Amino acid sequence: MSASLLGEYFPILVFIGIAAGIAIAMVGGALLVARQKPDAEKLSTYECGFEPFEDTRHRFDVRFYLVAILFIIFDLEVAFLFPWAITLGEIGWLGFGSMMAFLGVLTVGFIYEWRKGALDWE
Amino acid sequence: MEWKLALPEIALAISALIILVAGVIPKRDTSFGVTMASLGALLLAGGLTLAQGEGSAFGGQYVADSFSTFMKLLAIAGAALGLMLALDWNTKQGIARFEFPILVLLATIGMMVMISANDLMALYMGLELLSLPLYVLAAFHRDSGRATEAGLKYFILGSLASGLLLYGASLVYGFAGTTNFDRLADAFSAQQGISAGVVVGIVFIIAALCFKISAVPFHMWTPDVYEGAPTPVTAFFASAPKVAAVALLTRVLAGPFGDTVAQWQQVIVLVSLLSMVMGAFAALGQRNIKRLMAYSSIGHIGFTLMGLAVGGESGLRGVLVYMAIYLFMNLGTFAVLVAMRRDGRALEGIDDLAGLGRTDPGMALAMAIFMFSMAGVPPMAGFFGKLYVLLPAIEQGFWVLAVVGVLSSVVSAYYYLRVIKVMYFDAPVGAFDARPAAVSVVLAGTGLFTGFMFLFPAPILAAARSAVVAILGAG
Amino acid sequence: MEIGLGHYLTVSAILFVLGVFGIFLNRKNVIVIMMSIELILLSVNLNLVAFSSRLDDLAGQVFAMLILTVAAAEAAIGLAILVIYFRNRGSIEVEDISTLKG
Amino acid sequence: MQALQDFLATPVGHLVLTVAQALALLVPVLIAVAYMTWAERRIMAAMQLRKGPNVVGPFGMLQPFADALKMLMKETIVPTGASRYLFLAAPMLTFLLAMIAWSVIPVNDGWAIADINVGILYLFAVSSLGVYGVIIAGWASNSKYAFLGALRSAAQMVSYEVSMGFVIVCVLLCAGSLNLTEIVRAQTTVWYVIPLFPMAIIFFISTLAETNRAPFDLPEGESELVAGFFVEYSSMSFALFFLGEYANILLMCSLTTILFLGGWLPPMAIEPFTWVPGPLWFALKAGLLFFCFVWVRATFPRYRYDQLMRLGWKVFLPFSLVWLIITALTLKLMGWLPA
Amino acid sequence: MNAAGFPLLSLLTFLPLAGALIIMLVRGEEETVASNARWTALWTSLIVFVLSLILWISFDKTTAAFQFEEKLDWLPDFGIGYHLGVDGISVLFVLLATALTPLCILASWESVTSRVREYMIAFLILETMMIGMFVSLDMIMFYIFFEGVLIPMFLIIGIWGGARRVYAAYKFFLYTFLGSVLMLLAIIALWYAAGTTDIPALMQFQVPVAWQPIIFFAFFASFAVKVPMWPVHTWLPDAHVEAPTAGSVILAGVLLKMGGYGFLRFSLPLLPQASADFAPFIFALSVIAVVYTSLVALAQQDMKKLIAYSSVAHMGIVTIGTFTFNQQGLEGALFQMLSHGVVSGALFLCVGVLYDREHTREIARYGGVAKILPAYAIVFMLFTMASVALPGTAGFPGEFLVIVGAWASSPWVALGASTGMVLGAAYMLYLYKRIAFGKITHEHLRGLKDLTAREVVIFAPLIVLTLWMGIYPSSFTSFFSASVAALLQQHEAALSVARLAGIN
Repeated sequence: MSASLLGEYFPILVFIGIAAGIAIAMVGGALLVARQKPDAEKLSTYECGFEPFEDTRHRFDVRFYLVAILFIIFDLEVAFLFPWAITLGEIGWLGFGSMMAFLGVLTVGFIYEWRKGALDWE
Repeated sequence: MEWKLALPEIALAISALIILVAGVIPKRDTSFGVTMASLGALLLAGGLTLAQGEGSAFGGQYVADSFSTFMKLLAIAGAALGLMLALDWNTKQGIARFEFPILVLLATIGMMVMISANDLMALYMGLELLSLPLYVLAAFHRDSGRATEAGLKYFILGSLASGLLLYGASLVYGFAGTTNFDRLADAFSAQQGISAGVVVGIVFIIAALCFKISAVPFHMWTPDVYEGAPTPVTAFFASAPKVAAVALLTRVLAGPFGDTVAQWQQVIVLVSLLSMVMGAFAALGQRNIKRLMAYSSIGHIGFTLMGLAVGGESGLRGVLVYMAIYLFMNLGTFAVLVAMRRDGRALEGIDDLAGLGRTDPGMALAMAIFMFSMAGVPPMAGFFGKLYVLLPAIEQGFWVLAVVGVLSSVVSAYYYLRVIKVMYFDAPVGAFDARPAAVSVVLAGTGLFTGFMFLFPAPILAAARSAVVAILGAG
Repeated sequence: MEIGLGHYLTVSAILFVLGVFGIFLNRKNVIVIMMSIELILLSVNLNLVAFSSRLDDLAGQVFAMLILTVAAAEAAIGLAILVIYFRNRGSIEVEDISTLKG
Repeated sequence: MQALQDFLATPVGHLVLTVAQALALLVPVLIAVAYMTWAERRIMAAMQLRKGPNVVGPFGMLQPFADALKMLMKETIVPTGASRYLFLAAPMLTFLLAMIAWSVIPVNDGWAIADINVGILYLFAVSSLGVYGVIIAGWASNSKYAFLGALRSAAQMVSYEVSMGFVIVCVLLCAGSLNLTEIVRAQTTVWYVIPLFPMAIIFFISTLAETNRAPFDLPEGESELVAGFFVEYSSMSFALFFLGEYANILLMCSLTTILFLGGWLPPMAIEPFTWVPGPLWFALKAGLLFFCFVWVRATFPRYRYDQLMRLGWKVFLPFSLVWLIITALTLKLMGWLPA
Repeated sequence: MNAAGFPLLSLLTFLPLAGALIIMLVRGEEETVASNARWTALWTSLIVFVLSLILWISFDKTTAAFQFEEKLDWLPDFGIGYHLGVDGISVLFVLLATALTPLCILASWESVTSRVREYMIAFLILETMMIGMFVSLDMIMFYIFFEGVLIPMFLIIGIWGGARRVYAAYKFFLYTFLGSVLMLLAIIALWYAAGTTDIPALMQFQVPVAWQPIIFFAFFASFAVKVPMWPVHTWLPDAHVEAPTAGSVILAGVLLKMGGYGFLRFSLPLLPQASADFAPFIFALSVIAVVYTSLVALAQQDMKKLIAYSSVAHMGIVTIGTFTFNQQGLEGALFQMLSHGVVSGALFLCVGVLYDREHTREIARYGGVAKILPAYAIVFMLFTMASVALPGTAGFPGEFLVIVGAWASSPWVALGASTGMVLGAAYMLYLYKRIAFGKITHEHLRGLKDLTAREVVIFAPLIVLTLWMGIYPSSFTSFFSASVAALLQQHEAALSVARLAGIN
């Protein structure tokens, strides 16, 4: 746990602090400065003038799940590609071949999804 | 090139991918063709496994020896037979999708990696490669509440087990400084005292593997999952993955942790005892034959672990022989279960077998052979399995294990006999639907093996022997 | 105060225990169980990385990468199974998962 | 002077210095964001032969401040069914993420405040986290429009993130480093937009989708979803979303500049180009890209959601994957890989 | 291999299995299948019987060594081999088994009508197991055959048995199985001590004295259930009552002998010390068995149950004889087993004859049978007399020798055994009286037909045997004298070695 490594990230910490400060200041400022006068009608959720009939979060399209799951898989692929890409010069053809095999497997999965209609929205 | 040692796995993986693409592209239903192709791929992998040389590859992560050959062939055989059982069942159940055989193939790759693993990472890889398809397979009947519940349960407990395994692996890595089995073995043989961290790690790893082989006290999922999952899937669950997991446990305990035997032997002894007793008593009250088989498998695992607890060349050979025999008699039993279908409806009650001795004498005979074999009545194969773990157990002075083992087999004989009783003594309640050809083939093969192994026991014993020599030599 | 291996291990052990307890004590929602599993994997990764740094050995980090990947696949499959389960049962309450009992 | 240097060597001094550096970056960014809104309205107006904001101050240049003041004076409404704290936290999170990403952006050689060696990874991570702000906002609002908008938005963001990842990997293959400064330096001979032109286009389009900009702005498409995930927001919370979005747009423009347009580097290392200081080149390039953003918005009709997903998964993903393999193979075969 | 290099014993053992396979392959109408199955089974068992006669004729009575030996590697890594051979003790049991099987098949000719094919298969498998058990010279093989008997017997009782067949089959199976698994452990322990399971080799081996009691007990658990000895005999009446006639015949005729054979083959030579130590215990149990079961037999209302209890009593005599450790006692025990095999088998067949006609075994339902079925009554009388051990019948030499032997060992035991004989006479004659004599109380009995030709064929050889064994017993005892003498000599030697070791 080298101190210098953490040191590199110190400015990021500062950024987080500053950004959080600004954000809180702005929201807090608005709460303080502006006149707060809520009423039931104002606080109801927007539903084209109707009363909301059911809980919003009840159910939604399963395809959003599909997208999420696909994303997990492909994003990880990218995570593996990052270190591979910057060291490709040093790892020889075996390294190249391994990643191609990996991509090949993913491509097969991709073809499968495509044919199965996981990528179709309608 | 050392990677050629992994040719069976590679070939199987490539075939699985090709079959997947070939299966998904056409618009029509391809499940039959895919199953046939998958069987071909398994055959190919089996052939390559036989032809494969010995040595280690991938920086010591992977090892091929006669132990791995033996266990891989068993696993492949289990997968192939399982696939054959599923062929007709899935169609009749309306779940004949071509993904099924491919998932089985992928799981088989996982098993092969597990069997050949020589590193905690490879171990984990193999285990997950096996588990992930199994989770899906358990819930393969996605419109069935029971199947999805089984899948969910199996998933949760399975991934918990994976977590335990990993935690243990991380501790072992941290305190021993390596994940490679050979180097772990060196480290443990050199060290005088084993650090507490390593002991905790070993216990975690053992616990997780006990989860996978459903040994008591980590067996809770077994009956539920066995009951809920589609029958051919249960057949597969109860056979090939168990072989692989036992192989893994054997390699881990005999190899890297061979010198820490004092730390884990008592644990295995206890697990073995509990499993045998649990398997015997909990099954007594079951009406559902799949649940019965779940408890039966727990009991058999207890017996297998007896060999492992005893250790040494003869003990481990007992494990291998037991697993081989268990695999075939178990698959045979499940072949009967798969054929249990009347008017198109799949049946699971023990009483549904009533009068099978009259309505289908051939199948009843096979089932009787399997049941007697499971009870350990000679001259069926199951007796030799038990004999081969009892011999070393007594040789090494594990009297309690041996006595509890035989007594529990007497208790379990009671419920195995009940199946026979129902088949032969009770009045028929109507014939089953025509038995599918693939099921007949599986029945005949496993039945002949189970019934007549006593005539030619030598090949399987010799193979097991050389396998054990390989693993002990490595450790 | 120097932060050493022991601290990392302690944190990871706490996370691990939280995860395990989350699975066994949770009586509400299956999603929570899945998150608990992820927590366990996280603790393992923390362990591995800490050990890797301590031992000056890359294997631990490679292992951690592996776990990350597999965890993602596992989560994907777990969610998929949960979705079909939900479709069949209309609930993901832990108490409802008890049809199979013997 | 010496005293100052001594002070800066102490931890407190280090902190003060870093805060100063951060403010020196963030304040211009915020001002730029403010004027981006103005610029966008003016440019759009010009393209549509309208006048745009021209009342407050000369050329309407004080319009952003007027808007800010108006926002500040508005009542902060938290709907009845909402999860109060999450509801308030979501815009802050969005804003925060948009801000902290800037810490690694090098506007000139050596000017990156946190010159970490995995800068691109950091950016990738932070921009991925952006989904959380959206999801939390949609969830916490407990409103159908917000929820659906959030889901759509999230799905869209993650969909395009995958191809963005592939594109970035292509750049990394050429540059051989994860450090943003290094990536820019590697473009001294040629900007990557030339060899990797198709990838640059994909990247640009993906950034449009990633920031929910037209023609991919349907998560907040007025005609369908009123205002998408922040339909229930008002006052400063709304402003924070707004700021965050535009800061993200600027960030994406900067990132494109760094990855493909050679960052602070002049087009050619000859006079008179070298007279212009690096930060100005950087600003020019980013500004040009922002102009393109506005131009696209003014020009293209909105996509349907299925078309959008189709483009992301079925066109960009395979295409960028193939291009990635081609790039890697070419570099490998030609031996052009950075050592 | 024997001198001619001809694997006679293997052939004997596995020929019935071949017959079973042939029956299994038979296809066609149910009627033809049944008839084919019957004839195939009969011919197979007859051929086996003829083969066993060759064995009988060419057996060398002068030596105690094992003859007709065959030896092959089987499970070499544990020193377990395929080893067959017979000596004086086992050869006659083989004959008993081969002789009773065809009779049983004949006896089931008409009484078994359902699932004939399976029945015949089960019987032939049973024959293989019985022969195999008596000829195997390897303990693991012995165990396999010993246990293997359970499978066909379980099915025979369970499928073709009476009303409570399921209960009886279960009881039979589980009792025996429980005993046998303990024996398995004992066998393994012996293997561990000696490094082999080869019986001749083990006989040369001195089992450590400290181990002997526990191993003895494990063997005892198995054999005592099988014999059966009091108090673990309760499965026997149930099994006998529920089993079909032929099943009872085999059970009484051969299976019960397995326990006695086990005591002679294993307990005595391998565990001399423990056998000697436990002898009083065995005597006690046996005397209780003889007296108690005889009294119980007196009170029975069911013919089969009565004969079943008489079997327990008779086998009590056998165990007494076995543990006297002298020539007369052992020879008596062996002779008693053989004669009981013939006589009790014949008695069950007699019951079967009545049962086939009246379909009841209740004694009270009969009476005055002698007037209606004179031939049958004579046959029944002969066997009753043999069971009572009337001199000149098969029952006498055995019991007489045992009592003589027991007298030398312990007069009290001899007294107990004699009491048993007296009681035996009482219940058997009482049974006979109630069935054969008296007035014909049930008129419908008048319509009964006397013995058919088939039944005559069944009984004829048994009658001949019974008389032969009673009148000229030495033609049988001569077979085992040498072996028994050798066994006793070895037993004595082992004991003295142990005693010397104890003194030093």
